[in-house]
Amino acid sequence: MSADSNRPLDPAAALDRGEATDVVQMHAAVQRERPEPMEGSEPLNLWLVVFIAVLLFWAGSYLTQYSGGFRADEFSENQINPAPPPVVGGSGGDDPVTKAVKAGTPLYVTYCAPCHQGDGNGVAGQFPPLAGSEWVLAEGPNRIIRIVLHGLGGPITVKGSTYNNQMNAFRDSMDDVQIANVVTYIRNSFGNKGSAVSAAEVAAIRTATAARVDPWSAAELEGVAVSGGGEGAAAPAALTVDQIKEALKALPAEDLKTLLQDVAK
Amino acid sequence: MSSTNTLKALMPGDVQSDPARRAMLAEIDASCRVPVLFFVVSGLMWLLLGTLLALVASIKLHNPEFLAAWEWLTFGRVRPAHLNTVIYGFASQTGIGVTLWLMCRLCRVPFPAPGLTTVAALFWNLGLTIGVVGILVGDSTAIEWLELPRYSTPILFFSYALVAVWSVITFRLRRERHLYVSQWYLLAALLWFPWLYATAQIMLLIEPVRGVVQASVNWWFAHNVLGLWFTPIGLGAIYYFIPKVVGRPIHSYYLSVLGFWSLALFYNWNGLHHLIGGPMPAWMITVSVVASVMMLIPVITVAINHHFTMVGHFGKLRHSPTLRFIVFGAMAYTLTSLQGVANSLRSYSEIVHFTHHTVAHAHLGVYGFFTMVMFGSLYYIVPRITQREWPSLALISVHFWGCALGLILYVVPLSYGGILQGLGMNDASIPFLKVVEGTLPWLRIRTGAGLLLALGHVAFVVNLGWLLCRVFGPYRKPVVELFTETGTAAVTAK
Amino acid sequence: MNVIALILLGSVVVVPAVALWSLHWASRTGEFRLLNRAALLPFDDEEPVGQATDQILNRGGDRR
Amino acid sequence: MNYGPLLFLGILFTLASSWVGLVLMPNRQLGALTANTSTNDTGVVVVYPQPRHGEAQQGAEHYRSLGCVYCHSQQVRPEGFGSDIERGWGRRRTVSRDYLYDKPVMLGTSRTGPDLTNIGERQSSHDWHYSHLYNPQITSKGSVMPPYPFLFEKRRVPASGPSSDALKLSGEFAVEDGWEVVPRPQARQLVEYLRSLKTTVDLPEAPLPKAAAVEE
Repeated sequence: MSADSNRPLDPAAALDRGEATDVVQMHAAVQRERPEPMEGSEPLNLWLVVFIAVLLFWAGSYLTQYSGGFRADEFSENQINPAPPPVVGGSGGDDPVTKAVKAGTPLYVTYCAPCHQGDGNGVAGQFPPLAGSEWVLAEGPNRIIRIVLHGLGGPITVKGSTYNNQMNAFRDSMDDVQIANVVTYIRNSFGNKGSAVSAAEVAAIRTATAARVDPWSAAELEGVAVSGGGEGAAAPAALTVDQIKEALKALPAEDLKTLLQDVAK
Repeated sequence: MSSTNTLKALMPGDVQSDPARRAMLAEIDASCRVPVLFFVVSGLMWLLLGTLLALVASIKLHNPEFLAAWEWLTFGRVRPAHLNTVIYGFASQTGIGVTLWLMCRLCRVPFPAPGLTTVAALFWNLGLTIGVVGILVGDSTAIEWLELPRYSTPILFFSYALVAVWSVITFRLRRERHLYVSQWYLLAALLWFPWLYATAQIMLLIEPVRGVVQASVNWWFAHNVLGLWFTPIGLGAIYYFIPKVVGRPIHSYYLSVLGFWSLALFYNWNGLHHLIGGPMPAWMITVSVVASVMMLIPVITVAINHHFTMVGHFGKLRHSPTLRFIVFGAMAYTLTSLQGVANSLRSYSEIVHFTHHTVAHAHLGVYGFFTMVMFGSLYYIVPRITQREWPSLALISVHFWGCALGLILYVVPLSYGGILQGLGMNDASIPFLKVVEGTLPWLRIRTGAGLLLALGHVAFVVNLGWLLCRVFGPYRKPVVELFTETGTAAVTAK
Repeated sequence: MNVIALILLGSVVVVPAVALWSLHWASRTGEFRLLNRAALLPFDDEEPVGQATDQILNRGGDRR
Repeated sequence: MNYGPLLFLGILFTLASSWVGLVLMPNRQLGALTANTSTNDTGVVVVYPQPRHGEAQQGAEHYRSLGCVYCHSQQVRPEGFGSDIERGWGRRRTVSRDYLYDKPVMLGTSRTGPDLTNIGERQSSHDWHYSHLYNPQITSKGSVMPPYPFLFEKRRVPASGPSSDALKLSGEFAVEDGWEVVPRPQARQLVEYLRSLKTTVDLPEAPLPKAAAVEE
């Protein structure tokens, strides 16, 4: 305590408004009390100390076990007991449909569900339903594969309602196996019951329509046979000779060679 | 009575009753009157604005069309504007005000730079106004807890530097050799905050580090604003006001020491538990998980210490507004910390991360703990620095019950709804929109709770405004007769 | 062995050592003496130990 | 604890510890991370990730400014931790390298809306994004996402005929005859950014799951 505080200070100077001159009266305003004396510097409780020791032990063991060796490229805390490598659609019965549906699920969720919704019912007026759709359930998958490969534009009638929107092309996003799986999934989910689609079918259509850039229109697809066609024979009837020629010109030389070999076979 | 005398004997001679002593206390209170009131009043203005923004954001979450046509009122701008007004406008300013007063009282020195600090407060509000407007017009940095645009932060930092420097100088000038627990916490907060803030500014806004290191710095900072800025100020206030109001020293010094150092050691490692499951190397998250669990030590220690100080005095909650708010805050601190420990466990975080549960948890911490403690402190401090009593007891009750019930109604349903939301999200067979739909009732309850909180805030601001009107009016004595009957009467009778 | 692991392991040794030393220092220099003094710091003449303050709510009944 | 300097040193030391541990160490470990170079199945050399340019980068600024990060995360949790992968939010977890060029990194802490890490892969249609931004109820009925009408311009159909990028609105969202709604540049840039969000490249520390050979 410094010396000057022993000198009585002028209370009026202490208060900048200077309204209260009597310090006792001033502080009376803030004095409201009831007696209750106590004091304490209790020692630590033994149980608390034990508890802390247990926590510290846990901390040490957790830190050693789940730190991934303090490596910058180890993102899983479980590297001591690594999870089995994820395999999409691994086992699940011998039935090819079940297998394909399983493998198609994540693909559907990723690529299709944003528009056609998780339950396959689409959005009224915007995105057509897949559940019970005549386009999906056609006897053969020729049209639906084409739609998935190159997308679809312009008006289309599904289950009696007309939709006019633009669907993406997925030829670069998914390979033949994946498209086969996702189409099989669509044809066998939301109450749909259709045949499985093989990667070979997709590959054939992909090759046959390799030159296509624009999305299909419903009218064009009407001209495509719903089923049938095999290796190389899937060329749609709607194509004119000129279109085929142009498509062949657009093909890279190597692809053209393979195509010709395939046709020769 | 004898034990009181024993205690008095332990106090230094100059603490004992003499006019100089009284005059000094009066001088201390008067010295920080202007800066503290300035910080507190402007803080409360920000609180009102923040409450309004919160209500808008809350309504938008269940009525997305609400005020959707204006770009500057879109959810993604109102929400950060709310966060920054309440954190840097209300909580920080009120916290600084309370810190200044506590520092001066405990150091036994009048505040050395009231004028300069008031100027600092002006600048703080200026910087914040620029920053919040910046967020609304689209200059938010989108870094959580640090959204204020770059051009506003130097002003804030300058202002903070002025405040902190003078608070630390006050600490250096102390006329009392002994340090009380609150002083440890307050000094720590004053020193920790600039380090945090400067580091985050430099590494995120001025010269951003690469890739996810930003996330690491971000959460180190954001969690520490809570842990190393608000928590120590709040705990410092609790450590001061519980003993002060019940008239009895804190239960155990050793628990205080243990609580302080374990908090200092563990809290600052907590931040990265916000990134569990995220793209960070496993060790960083594991370290934070461990540190979060270790927070049990300071939390339990402090809870024991406060509880045993209160034991036998809970009846006083009925009569003391300060004690009500402070004890509510202390309990909320324990609860929110335990909830925080649970949230940081990997298995639990898997469910509640990314959900509204986290939002409820944050409000239990910043509101239930810190804000309530600040309210309690203000009920004690304001009459002492203004020499006026609170004009309306009814408004105090409205304030307390509005805030307390509002907070419970906010936290409990939203925590529960958040868990349901998390369970739903983790079940891939439930479409995402169904999960969203499931959160709507809880979000509506939240808006209702927000209205209750707003009611409490308005009651408080009206009461304070009323009190301040009396300050600027002529001095009136009746306050004494109004509220004391044992106190003054007994003292003068002796 | 990684640098971080080394630092962590090192701090496991260094931190408790520093803590022990500072405890020893503290007890030697009397930091733990007169704890009561520190505990009494919030109290002053106006608001002494043993007197509850701030009792303003719900007093109406008592007064009448 | 009456000795100020000791208190001061202790306060600084404790914060310094986590500053070193959670700020400097991560920066040391990850600050020098570089893009990964690999060769894909078809023999093409792939460098990943790549910085964003042009419209996509401008779109990132709108994403930041509009506060999308408060409802949408950009991180995919690992297989077996949450259901991010089952939900199709990504085919692999995200790791540090995926965010190499992001400024700021908008990982997000809330999923009021779905994760957007891989939205460019999941939904590449411009039309879908425009409709969704214009009013989320068009594409996702029941969504709590706010509409962003200010990103679009409602104008008279010009004499030259309707614009190619005018929104295809029908039903309750349709505009009067002779009017059309077209995206403003902000909407265009934002959609370019969203379409650029993809994590479809293998990384050594986070390989894509191998599709099981289903067709025999």
